[in-house]
Amino acid sequence: MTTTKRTAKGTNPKRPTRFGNRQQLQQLLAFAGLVVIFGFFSLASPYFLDWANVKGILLATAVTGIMALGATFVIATGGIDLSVGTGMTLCSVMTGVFLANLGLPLVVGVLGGLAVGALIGLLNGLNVSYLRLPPFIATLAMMMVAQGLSLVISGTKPIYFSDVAGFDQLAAGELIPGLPNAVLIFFVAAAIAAVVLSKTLTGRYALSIGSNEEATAISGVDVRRWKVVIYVVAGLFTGLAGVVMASRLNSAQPGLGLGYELEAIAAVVIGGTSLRGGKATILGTVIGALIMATLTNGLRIMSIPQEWQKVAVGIVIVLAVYADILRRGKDA
Amino acid sequence: MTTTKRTAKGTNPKRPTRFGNRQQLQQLLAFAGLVVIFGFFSLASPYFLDWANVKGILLATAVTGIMALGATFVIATGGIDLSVGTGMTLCSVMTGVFLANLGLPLVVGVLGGLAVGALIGLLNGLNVSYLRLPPFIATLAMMMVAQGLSLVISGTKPIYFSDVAGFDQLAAGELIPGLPNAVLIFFVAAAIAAVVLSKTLTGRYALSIGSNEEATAISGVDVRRWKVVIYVVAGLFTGLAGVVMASRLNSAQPGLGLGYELEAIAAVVIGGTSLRGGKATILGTVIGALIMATLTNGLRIMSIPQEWQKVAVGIVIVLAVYADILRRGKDA
Amino acid sequence: GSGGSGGGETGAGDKPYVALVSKGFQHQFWQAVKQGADDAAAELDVEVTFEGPETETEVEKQLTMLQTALDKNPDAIGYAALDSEASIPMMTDAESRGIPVIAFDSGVDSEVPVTTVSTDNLAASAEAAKHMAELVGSGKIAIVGHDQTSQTGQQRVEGFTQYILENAPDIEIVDTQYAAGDQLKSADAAKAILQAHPDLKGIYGTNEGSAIGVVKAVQETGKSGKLTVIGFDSGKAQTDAIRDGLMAGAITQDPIKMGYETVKAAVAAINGEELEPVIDSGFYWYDKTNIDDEDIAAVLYE
Amino acid sequence: MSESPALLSATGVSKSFPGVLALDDVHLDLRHGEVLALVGENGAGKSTFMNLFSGVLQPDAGTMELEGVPMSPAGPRQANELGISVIHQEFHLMPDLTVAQNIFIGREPRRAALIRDDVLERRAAVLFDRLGIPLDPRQPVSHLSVAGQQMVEIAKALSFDARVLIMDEPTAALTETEVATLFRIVRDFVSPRTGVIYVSHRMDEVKEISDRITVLRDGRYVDTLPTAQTATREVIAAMVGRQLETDVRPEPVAPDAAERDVVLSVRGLSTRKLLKDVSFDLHRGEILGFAGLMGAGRTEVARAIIGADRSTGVVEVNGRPVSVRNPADAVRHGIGYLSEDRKRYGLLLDQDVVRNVMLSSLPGMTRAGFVRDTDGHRVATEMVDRLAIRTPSVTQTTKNLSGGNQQKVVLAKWLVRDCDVLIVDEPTRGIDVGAKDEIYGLLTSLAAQGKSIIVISSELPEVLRLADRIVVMCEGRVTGTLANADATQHDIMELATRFGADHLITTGDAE
Ligand SMILES: Nc1ncnc2c1ncn2[C@@H]1O[C@H](COP(=O)(O)OP(=O)(O)OP(=O)(O)O)[C@@H](O)[C@H]1O
Ligand SMILES: Nc1ncnc2c1ncn2[C@@H]1O[C@H](COP(=O)(O)OP(=O)(O)OP(=O)(O)O)[C@@H](O)[C@H]1O
Ligand SMILES: [Mg+2]
Ligand SMILES: [Mg+2]
Repeated sequence: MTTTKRTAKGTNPKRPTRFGNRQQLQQLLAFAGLVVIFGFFSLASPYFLDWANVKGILLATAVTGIMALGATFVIATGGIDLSVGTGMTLCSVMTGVFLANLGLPLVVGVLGGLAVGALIGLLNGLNVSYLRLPPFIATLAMMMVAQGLSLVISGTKPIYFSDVAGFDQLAAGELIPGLPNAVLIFFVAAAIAAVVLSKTLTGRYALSIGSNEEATAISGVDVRRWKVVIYVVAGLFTGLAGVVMASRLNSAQPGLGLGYELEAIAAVVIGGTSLRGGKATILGTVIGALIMATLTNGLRIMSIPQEWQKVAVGIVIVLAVYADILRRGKDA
Repeated sequence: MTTTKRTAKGTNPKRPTRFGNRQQLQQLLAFAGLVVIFGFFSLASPYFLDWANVKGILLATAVTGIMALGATFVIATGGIDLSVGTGMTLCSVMTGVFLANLGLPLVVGVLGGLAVGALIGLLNGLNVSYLRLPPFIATLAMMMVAQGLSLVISGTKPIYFSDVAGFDQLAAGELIPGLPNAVLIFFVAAAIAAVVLSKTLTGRYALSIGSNEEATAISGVDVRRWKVVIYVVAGLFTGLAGVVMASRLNSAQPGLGLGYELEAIAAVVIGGTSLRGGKATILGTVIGALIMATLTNGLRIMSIPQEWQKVAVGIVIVLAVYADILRRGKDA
Repeated sequence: GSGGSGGGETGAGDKPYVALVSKGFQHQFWQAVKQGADDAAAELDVEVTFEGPETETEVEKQLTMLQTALDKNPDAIGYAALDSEASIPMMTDAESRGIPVIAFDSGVDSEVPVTTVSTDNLAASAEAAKHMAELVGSGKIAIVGHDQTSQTGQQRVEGFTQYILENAPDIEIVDTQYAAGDQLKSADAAKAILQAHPDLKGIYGTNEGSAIGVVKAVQETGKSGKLTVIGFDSGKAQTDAIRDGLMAGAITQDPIKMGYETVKAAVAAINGEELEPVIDSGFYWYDKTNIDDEDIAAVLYE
Repeated sequence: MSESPALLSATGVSKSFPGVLALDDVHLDLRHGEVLALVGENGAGKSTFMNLFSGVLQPDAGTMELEGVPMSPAGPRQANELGISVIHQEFHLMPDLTVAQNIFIGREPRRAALIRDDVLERRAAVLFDRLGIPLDPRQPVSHLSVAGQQMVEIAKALSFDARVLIMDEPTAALTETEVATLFRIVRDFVSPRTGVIYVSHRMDEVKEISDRITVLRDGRYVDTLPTAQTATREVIAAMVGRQLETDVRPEPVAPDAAERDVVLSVRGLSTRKLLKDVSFDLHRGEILGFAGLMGAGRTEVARAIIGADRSTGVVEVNGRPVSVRNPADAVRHGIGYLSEDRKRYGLLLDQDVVRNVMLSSLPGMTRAGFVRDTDGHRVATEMVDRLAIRTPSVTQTTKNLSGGNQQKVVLAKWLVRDCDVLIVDEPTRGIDVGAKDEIYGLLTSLAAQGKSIIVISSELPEVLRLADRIVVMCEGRVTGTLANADATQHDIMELATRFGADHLITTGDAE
């Protein structure tokens, strides 16, 4: 009895609540970087806070943001996904094949695009799990294969959706007046991703594997199988990004995609997710993606010469992430 | 006394040598993937095994290879260096400023280029060590800043070395007849890197930090300071790559560089160095870089259509790395 | 430096503001376009900003730039579309807001642009092919392209190939490789081609980076003089190569004029003047013989 | 033996690793309702054996039976399903997940595919209540001390409806009070349908909890002895193959310790989290013990001194105040720290013995800037001999060593570094009886050579055996400093549980 009481002191019964509150506070504060950036640009340019411009920022965030959602899952396991960029391209090309070339119904084409994404994820997952390839290699290879296949399948020419009625409305339409569907899709996808990450086995095991893969396996979790599942989930987001991209451009651009993977990963990491795995938040990823898009947009709105924009973005990223580290203090 | 004897039982005196031999065998076998690729292309194309072509492959390896050497050190610590590509560009631009614009002596200009590389590494290292930024973020920011600065400093125009006597000979000359200096520099740099990695405090601490940073710190190693040193070493290789690049093009091209970082990191990882840190070999990196260059060259020689080349490279990388994993078996 | 360093006030100020969204930024060609635009801006007293994505595949990035440009509420927009189809909604948006659009470099497949300032890439590359055919006579040649998917990249290969097929039956194009306009990678690609086809008679590089890469490859393989190299665009390395005889000649557009005419047309549109539907910024063949001619020297950039 | 089949048995089992024959034709049977202790020196093969039952490893030869039915679990999950639950020697925890999430990993309660974390936490809370473990289910495991992590492992193993509970050195990180809790748990667990295999190096515990003792030596079966009828001495003799003096009386306290120079003086050391005004002196040639309950703050004192955690207060070395911002500074001032958490703070697990042993002393092993690996090799070989580290070669990856041998490698690293002040935190964690004795001898002789040593230990006999004086802590405060001569286990416990008290007890003449 006495034992229990005494030792309980060491654990400090107040901790749990304090911890809970602190986490909530953190999530609120995570906006801070974004808010500061927003505030700065609002003062610097009269055009910045225009709804049209904010909409532009959100639109620019949408595709990279959706890719980043998927990448968050892979990064949560301690892996990395370099194939999100060109994989997204392959998905838009295949959507083009389904809809524009084969003339399949809209829903089928869209689901087909998602399926191609899942397939890309499946191959990544199998290569990582069963061939034991480092995720960097597996997804680098997939990045190249997807790029090549996009060109092969499209005949190196864009596929246009001009004849596919309503396809462009997928991204450009406004179910909620004033808010383009692409943005709506991004937010809905983020909400789903947040639930999957924190409330389903897929998410839980992704974090667990990232935290300690061996221990997770010893605990009886079929790590290999779950890794495949996690990569497939990531692939689905890649597929969604591909469909949204195709709709936004009303065409599938086979040459696009390279470089998007770095942006997506950067959004994830700026959002506070650790590349070592085990720690990940979807909200962070969304904020990370918004920070990137806002920075680019704001500097452009201010008509900063393009060569200086890069320098500024680099410096602001350092400051934003450092502020975040300071804020999180020792917990990080 | 008895204790010692008892332990000796478990020791099995034959083991150490066998183990030693196996390691040597491994290093020999590490060539296997490369050899197979070489063999294949030799059979596939009569032009492949020409010395001129092999020289071409070596030349194509040199710049990326030198960058990969530096990246190996950072990756050994469990970090990543995204700034090698555009950092290299900034170094060539600065070399151009020193030699072509300011007209400094050749040696000074070259050393200046290296110094700029070291400076880039220093900033990366300080950001990682003292601001505690994740290496991905710190070097991503540096990648952008270096890209921007290259354009700013050069006025977005190439800087030509036509008037700098002898500068192009740095890469194109042949101290050893038949072997371009660029290749010689790469090999010498690799030899130095190998010694630094395995025989100096810098290399040993890099591997220790990558293996277990906390344990290394508690063991009395000033981890922060050494990390800075390691990034500076990596930066020196970036600087060297910049100088060689400038010499090879006889000009500093400010727009170049993006994407080279992925190639360099890929070479390192294909060479068997783990992105988790703690394990790294320079020989592996050299072989990884050679595999990449050989693949590209061979497929071109075979006149495989461009779009299929990507697909083929992706697949071959998976096969090569998987073969390597199989070979290393349980040791990996 | 940049012409539009006036910051956020530009559009609100009294000077008219013209936003140019181009296909590229860091390449010398686009820098020359920018220079022409800046010249015109100084001359006509307008504010000009100039932006473009890093590579000519980045359709989405360019659209975002165009979007931002529109959000700045300019008086006119100059736009070099990477994919005209994809930009239709924004063209419509510009029209509805009464912002005149000037297309440059390549056409925008839309009614919106009031005029198009461009070079006919198909014709220009056919011109390159014509000279190649004259110089080589017969045998094998190859192409090092800079971009497989962009319109410009494709047209510069297409126009060339088309001409050879139709007019030079004795010449065979044995290989076409792409190397992203990166000089080093273009050199490596050209070397591989030379290795695979030792009897190659000529190589055509479709932009500055590709062409210099080809020259580099020829130098490094010691084949200078044995091979006809034809390039595209200018830049010091290329003009040097032509002077030194490493390159037979090249096609140049007139990027400075392109930039200049675009801004000039924009100002005219702002003032409500009528414009020709097409303003040809032209292209020229230049080689050792005419490189120092005044009219050629004027369109070449360093 | 009885006719009815044993609860769990193994016959003719062998297992080898590259270069090591870890188990050679061993057998074992666990009867219903008993606690079977499994003992043996470091590297004898105990953990390997248990890993066969738990499905982590598969035997090269031999058979295993559960209730007379042959079994060969292909993985941990299968073993769990068979009713075998294991507390591993090395923790298998996910630091980023919470305590509750760790315990129920792989068994998450769900509704409509969504995990019910509230249910998860409630279940964990109920489990902790039942077991009397004071942990917060919602705390991330990374925030726990080693002892806390051990408790999570215990709770996790008991959360299964197991018939066989295997415990591989569950008390290595625990203080006596938690050990008492654990034993109560074990006694509650044992019933006519269950049984426990208990692996430990602590003979008194084995004596207290077990019914029979199976002894392994060098991967071979030696004997199974009934606990009640066997003297500890005999067990140890069976383990090490010779007689060993165990109940060594504490070394006579160095009489002049107090008069010697103060090497390390700590004044008013405080941290934000726990420590309050900790002060003490360490004399040349002295061994100073630190005792206290789990979470008393002993480890935190050590970490504060070496600059691993931020703290306020004054640290003087040889009478001069020093600023120690990080462990590197500490080592520069001659202070070394061996952590209680060897996996996290001790070892480069994926590197070999040589590199681990060299790590702290690398700058001293260079010539002209180049590391002399031959030196490292020589030193490592010496250490392997001196500490009887059981390894096929000095180039073996430390991950592949047994737990006790890993601990010896960490110790070797600090012996090579040769610091003037050595702080050892649970230095004999997981080390066998014989080797323990040798390490005691080693520490004592280091002190005799003029080195000063702080021993933090949760085993009171260890502290009493080694220390000249004993600092007792409770809730981050020093509650007393005792001279060994006056100290009894009872005195120490009294001080260690002096909650809320603010006066110091000091005996002896050292302060
Ligand atoms: N994965 C492995 N690879 C190689 N050797 C191993 C491996 N695991 C264990 N060993 C070796 O097998 C032998 C038995 O190890 P084991 O861990 O079973 O010992 P133990 O009796 O549990 O010792 P301790 O009391 O120190 O925990 C040791 O010599 C050890 O080095
Ligand atoms: N890394 C950590 N993060 C957060 N809290 C910690 C950490 N390590 C220890 N603690 C907590 O700090 C308190 C002090 O623990 P400390 O390790 O100093 O005590 P100790 O006397 O060494 O006891 P023991 O090691 O037996 O737990 C404990 O409540 C412990 O749970
Ligand atoms: Mg063990
Ligand atoms: Mg402790």
